Amino acid sequence: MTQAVHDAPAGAARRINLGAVAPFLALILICALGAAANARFLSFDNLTNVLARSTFIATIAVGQTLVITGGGLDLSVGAMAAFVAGLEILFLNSGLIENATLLIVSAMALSLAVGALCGLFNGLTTTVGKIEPFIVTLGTMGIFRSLLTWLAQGGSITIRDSEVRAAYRQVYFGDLFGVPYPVLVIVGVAIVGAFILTRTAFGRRVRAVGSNEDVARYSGIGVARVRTLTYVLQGLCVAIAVVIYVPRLSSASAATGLGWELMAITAVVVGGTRLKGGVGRVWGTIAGALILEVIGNIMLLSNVVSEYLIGAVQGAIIIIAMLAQRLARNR
Amino acid sequence: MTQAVHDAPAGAARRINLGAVAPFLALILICALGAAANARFLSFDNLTNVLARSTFIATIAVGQTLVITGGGLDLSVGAMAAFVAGLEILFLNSGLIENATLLIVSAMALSLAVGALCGLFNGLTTTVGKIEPFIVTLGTMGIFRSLLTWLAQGGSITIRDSEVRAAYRQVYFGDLFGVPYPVLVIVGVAIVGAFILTRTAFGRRVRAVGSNEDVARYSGIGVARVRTLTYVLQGLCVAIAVVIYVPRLSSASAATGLGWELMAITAVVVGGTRLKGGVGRVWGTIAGALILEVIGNIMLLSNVVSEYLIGAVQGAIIIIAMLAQRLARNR
Amino acid sequence: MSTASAPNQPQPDSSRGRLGRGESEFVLEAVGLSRSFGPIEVLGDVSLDVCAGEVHAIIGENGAGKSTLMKILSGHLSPTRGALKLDGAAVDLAGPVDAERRGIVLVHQEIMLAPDLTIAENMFLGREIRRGLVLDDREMNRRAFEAMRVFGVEAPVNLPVERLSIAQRQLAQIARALTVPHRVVIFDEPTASLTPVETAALLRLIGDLKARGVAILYISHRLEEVKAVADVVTVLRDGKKVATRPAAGLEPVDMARLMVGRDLLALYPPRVAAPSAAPFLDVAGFGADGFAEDASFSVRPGEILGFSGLVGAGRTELFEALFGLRKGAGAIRLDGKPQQWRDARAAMRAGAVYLTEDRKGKGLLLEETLATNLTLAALDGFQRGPVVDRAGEARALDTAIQRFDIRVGDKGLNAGQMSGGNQQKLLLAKMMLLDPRVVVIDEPTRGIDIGAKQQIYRFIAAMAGEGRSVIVISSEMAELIGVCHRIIVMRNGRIAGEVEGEAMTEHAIVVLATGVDATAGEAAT
Amino acid sequence: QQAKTIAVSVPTADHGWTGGVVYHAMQEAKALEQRYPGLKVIVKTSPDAAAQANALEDLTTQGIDALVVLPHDPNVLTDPIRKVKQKGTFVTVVDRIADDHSIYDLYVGGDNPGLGARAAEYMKKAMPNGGDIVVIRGLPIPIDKMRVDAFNDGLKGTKINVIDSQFGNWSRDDAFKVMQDFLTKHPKIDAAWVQDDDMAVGVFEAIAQAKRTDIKFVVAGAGSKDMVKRVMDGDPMMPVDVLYSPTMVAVAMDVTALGLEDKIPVRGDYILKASLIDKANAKDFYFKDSPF
Ligand SMILES: Nc1ncnc2c1ncn2[C@@H]1O[C@H](COP(=O)(O)OP(=O)(O)OP(=O)(O)O)[C@@H](O)[C@H]1O
Ligand SMILES: Nc1ncnc2c1ncn2[C@@H]1O[C@H](COP(=O)(O)OP(=O)(O)OP(=O)(O)O)[C@@H](O)[C@H]1O
Ligand SMILES: [Mg+2]
Ligand SMILES: [Mg+2]
Repeated sequence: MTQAVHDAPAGAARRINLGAVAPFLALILICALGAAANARFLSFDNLTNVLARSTFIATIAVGQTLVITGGGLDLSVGAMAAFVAGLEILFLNSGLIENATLLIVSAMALSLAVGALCGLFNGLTTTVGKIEPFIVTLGTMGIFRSLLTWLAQGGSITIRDSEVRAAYRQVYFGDLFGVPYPVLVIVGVAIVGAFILTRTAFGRRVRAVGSNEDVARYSGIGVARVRTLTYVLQGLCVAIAVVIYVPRLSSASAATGLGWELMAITAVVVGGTRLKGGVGRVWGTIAGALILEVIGNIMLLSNVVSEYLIGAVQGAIIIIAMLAQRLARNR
Repeated sequence: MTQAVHDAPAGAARRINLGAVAPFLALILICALGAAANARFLSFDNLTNVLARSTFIATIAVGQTLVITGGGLDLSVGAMAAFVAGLEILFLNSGLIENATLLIVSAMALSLAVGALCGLFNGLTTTVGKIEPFIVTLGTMGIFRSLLTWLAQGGSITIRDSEVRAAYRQVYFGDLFGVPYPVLVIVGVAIVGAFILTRTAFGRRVRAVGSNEDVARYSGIGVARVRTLTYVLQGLCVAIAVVIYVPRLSSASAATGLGWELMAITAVVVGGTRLKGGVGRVWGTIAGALILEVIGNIMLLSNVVSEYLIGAVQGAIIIIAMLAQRLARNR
Repeated sequence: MSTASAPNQPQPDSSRGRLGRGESEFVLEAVGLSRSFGPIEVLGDVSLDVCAGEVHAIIGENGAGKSTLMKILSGHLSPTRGALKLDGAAVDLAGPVDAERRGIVLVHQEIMLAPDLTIAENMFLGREIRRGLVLDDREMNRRAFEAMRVFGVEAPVNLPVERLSIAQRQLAQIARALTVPHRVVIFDEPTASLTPVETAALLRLIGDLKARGVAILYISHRLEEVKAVADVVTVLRDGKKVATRPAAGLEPVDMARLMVGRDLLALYPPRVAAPSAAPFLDVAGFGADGFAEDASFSVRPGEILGFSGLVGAGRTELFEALFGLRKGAGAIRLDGKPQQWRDARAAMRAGAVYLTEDRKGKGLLLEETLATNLTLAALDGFQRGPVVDRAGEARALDTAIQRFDIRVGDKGLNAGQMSGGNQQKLLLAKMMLLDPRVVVIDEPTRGIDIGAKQQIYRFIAAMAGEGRSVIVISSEMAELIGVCHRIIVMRNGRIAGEVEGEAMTEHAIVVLATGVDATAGEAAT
Repeated sequence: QQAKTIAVSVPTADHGWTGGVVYHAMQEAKALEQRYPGLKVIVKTSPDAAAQANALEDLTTQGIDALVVLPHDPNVLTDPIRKVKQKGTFVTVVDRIADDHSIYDLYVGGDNPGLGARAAEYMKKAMPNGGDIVVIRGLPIPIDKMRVDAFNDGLKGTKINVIDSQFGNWSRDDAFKVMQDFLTKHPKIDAAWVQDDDMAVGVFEAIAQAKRTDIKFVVAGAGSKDMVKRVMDGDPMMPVDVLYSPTMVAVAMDVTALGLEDKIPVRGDYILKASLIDKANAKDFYFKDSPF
């Protein structure tokens, strides 16, 4: 029996790892498909484009991973992004600060604060108000989007000062040793997110709360506090996404962030996080977000599919990718 | 001990009933608000309008109640509605049958068959393929909607023959002793749905499967079969909604049924069904669908709120309605 | 369901059973069963048989492989090696449903009921009684009520199971199994969460089954009970069969010796008088909404206070309310200072912990590792900066495994993969990490083997010896009498009385708990 | 004189152009209420065609004298509008109509096919020797189809090839994405037709990022102030824009009010030309304060 004891962890670890790498396997598979469809798919430019683009969903999805792992759900992220972006641009246009760099940095700080507050509102309403997160965040989704529409008076809000605009553009289009900033942001957010979820006491509590609320409660964990915090972190992640998003097109409108919530949740689930809570995989989420973005990219790069049927093919690929993952995991 | 035991069920039963009527209380409250906002709210015309309109979401949401109670989820309903509607209209336009009535009846039958098949596809993919329903139905959502776009070649599909159109119109606009057909459909679907869920062995098994899959399996219940069947019923409900929807506007486009999935799920949850499965309330769902529709109606009838902020007010009302429900239940 | 009202029961062959144990009489036979989980073999080459009208008890330490063996016999698990024979012919059980169709039913050690369904709904799940298309709920409720009445319980058969006490769930589960046409019934620790009254009812029921020629496999850690009910006893140790003996002439001490492989010391530790200090925890006029009222009591440091009562007496609810885990109100003082515990966290901060009786639902995260579970409540103590100190956790786990004698082959297992008794030990270890001054343990030895029980009693005594106040809620009167200084008895949500010292007898407790003095034949209060 | 009510039903401000519509409708509502004391103008927005059908029912319930409606999808809304008209309400349809012209009293329209045709004409002129162009469409609904069909018709017989065409959903972000991928996919693109000025914002960013010089120009449509400004400033990448102004809703409201209050016969079809905005005339189309 002692012999057996020594073998076991290795076996278990191997199994867990397969689960964790499955989304990456799916991603690689899809990339191979992409390379076959169009040689330019693997070009440096294209890959960085896709990576940079996926920043928004990936960043938001990292927050969503925490929320879902804790047994919650946040449908308001897309609308929240639009709202935060609107406020940030209004601040940039306010001209309160002369120096462009300082102005931009303050605007970023403001975004983070607003995002955290929006998340706090979601969190408190679900936990203290004891209402299904689905309903709460559907409600705040309407609220945030409406507020933006109202701020923009139905149109769009655009950074007016061209100097500010040019300076801020660097945040999306600039790079460090050839690595675009957005890519650095994804990696940074993922590292922090994974660290929080797997290495800190808070992350452990998030898992406990999502896995079995009663056990968490009986273990003296402040369930409401932990859950609320996941929403605050989600808000911060949304704000980080916004900080990268605004410089790209320098504007926000009622169409900003439309449908991001579904994309983020999809990325989370494709990445192997359990929708009912208790199991979360931050790196899987990143792979999930990349899968979504890469599929879209391949669809555009290939000439095979009619423009009307792109959605159908995308849907089918996602289902097939999940099927492949499951098979890989079960092997 | 006997004393205690006998007291417990009575008290608990009272609580359960309150839970079941809470959505209706919320609905009444909101209606009172509506009456205050605009005297015409309570006019017969307005009420039948609202009722008739809510048919689509209510009908679909009854199916969704079954799916969610069984531990599933169906995000594809809106897209499925568009797809089924498109096929139905194409059939109506095909001129395969001379007689208008016969044509319409066959078209309805076709819709039901297609709806059931779509549901079957969803069901089998989640159960046999063992993939998260969220992902499967998100995938099929893309597939169904794309197929419609393709059928419509990017435009819309409209009933061409004006005679057929006029004849079919009666299905939405006609009435029986003053009660519009759509209202009869809601009531009929709800009665059947509630009957299935509460009075039949199948309904009981749906609840068991949603409550604890393992227990259900050990009790000899074919979990996959039961779940798949809920999706088929959902497909039928979608088809019934389509059969009522098509005569109203006589056309379908890529925008048909957009967002219905979220509305249906919201109606279900507002109605008191638990999103994680095991507990389902068909009548509550009907109340939920009415609440959503009435809120929209009141927003339109009242002129207090800025156009831009309607979404915010709607969101807030839904959250408040849930809060009120919860308080009523806890009392 | 009462045994008489199962019409389509396979009729036992009356020529079998009583005639002695010849191969032809075996209803169910296991030949050389082995089972491994991954590389670990938890069952090695076990053979076993049971005749019609016979009770075959299986005993063994926690983790010995009893439940695993029973799961194989009932089709829930397939053996890695070995074969099953039913009526002398080899069978391959395709699954639990197949087994049930063949008349083999298992009453699980863990509660296996759908939480949102009522007792009646659970009981007839998959075999609903219908009138035409429509379910006949009245009939099912009636039958469920009758089935529960067999245990002397008037159960609310139309409440979701989620709202019932563990004991009621356990009874419902037994009743459910018996509504299936059966010829082999396997009970896996059916009495672990029952009080003596229901236990007695169950044993009577088993007598009935036996008389009808049903073959019974019975697992229990209560060796007295085994002695009372069993015809044959098989002992497992570390997944191997140690012995199969006729129960006659096999005393509990012998069973214990066979189980642990050595002589056991006295079960209960020597009693040390509690220091006569001022009360440490003082509760006055406390009530749990709807379950308990007006409870007043106090515990001194170093004292062990027992709480006894029947199922549904409201002990669990009283303490859950006290610890802010459900609604309730009243005055709590700790060391003279008034307390307001809004949640378990507040109580823990004040130095008081409550160990739930529902280890699966409220005690452990079944899908997390042992270490994660162990440190969950005391996580603040396992942090280096913001990071969880995994090395510290591993050390704590090693200590706990040693101290509480947790038997696991693989420390990387999830809590749900441990045997029931070892889960209970892990829960104990988890709460003890908090180093509390007041400990409330609800059903501390539920499902624990006799050797481990002895360790836990010693542990409880040691805690008291260190000056902690210990409250033990238990349905086993003997253990309360064995370890407590004082026992409070609850009935119908109220404190019915208190016994101390020489007055602590089972009889006195039963009188207080039921309100009926059986010997006097009249109400005691 | 009895107080009159005009109801205005338009799509929700879900992208720039509809945002402009809502803005101008609300401005005009205020202006009209000032001009005609006793006139009430209610503006209602709807997120999709089905919701708009509901809105029409609800507006009728409120009791109205005239309806100005800019339908999401004319095919879908034909019947609901007819129902309003049958109640004796004066109906003005803006921008989008299906084949049935009996459902309105007054039609004020932009010229959807015209938008595509003008763009095609300009392309033809700017690239007499042909070239490779990409097209970014809106959402798959009928107006998009009308524009694209007209555009393709306009290019027939020329040497201009549409080498790729995708939906950009009238969203800046989606257009950015699509253009990025077009640039990856096609080593040489001579020009782009982007159906809407909003999407052009994303397209320009994508081109700027790729630092590609082969794309000579972009033709967009609608006449948003940002794009008109580019034309006015002589941006070589944006030589022209095709007018398709959201102000048409204000025109429609104005004419409707004229008919209702001043009893001027106004029935008929008013088509606002999809005129080409170039450097010369751009300042006539530049509205600094509009949100669009
Ligand atoms: N799914 C599983 N994966 C790995 N190991 C398991 C699994 N299930 C059980 N085991 C291991 O098998 C061994 C035997 O467990 P079993 O439940 O049969 O014990 P038991 O005799 O019933 O004990 P108890 O008296 O505590 O209920 C234990 O060491 C347990 O950890
Ligand atoms: N969530 C609940 N909702 C309604 N009634 C409940 C609920 N939980 C328990 N009850 C009822 O409360 C009563 C007391 O509960 P319980 O049996 O747990 O008390 P106890 O004295 O701790 O008994 P045990 O010996 O089982 O621990 C029982 O009649 C039970 O049916
Ligand atoms: Mg066991
Ligand atoms: Mg208890």
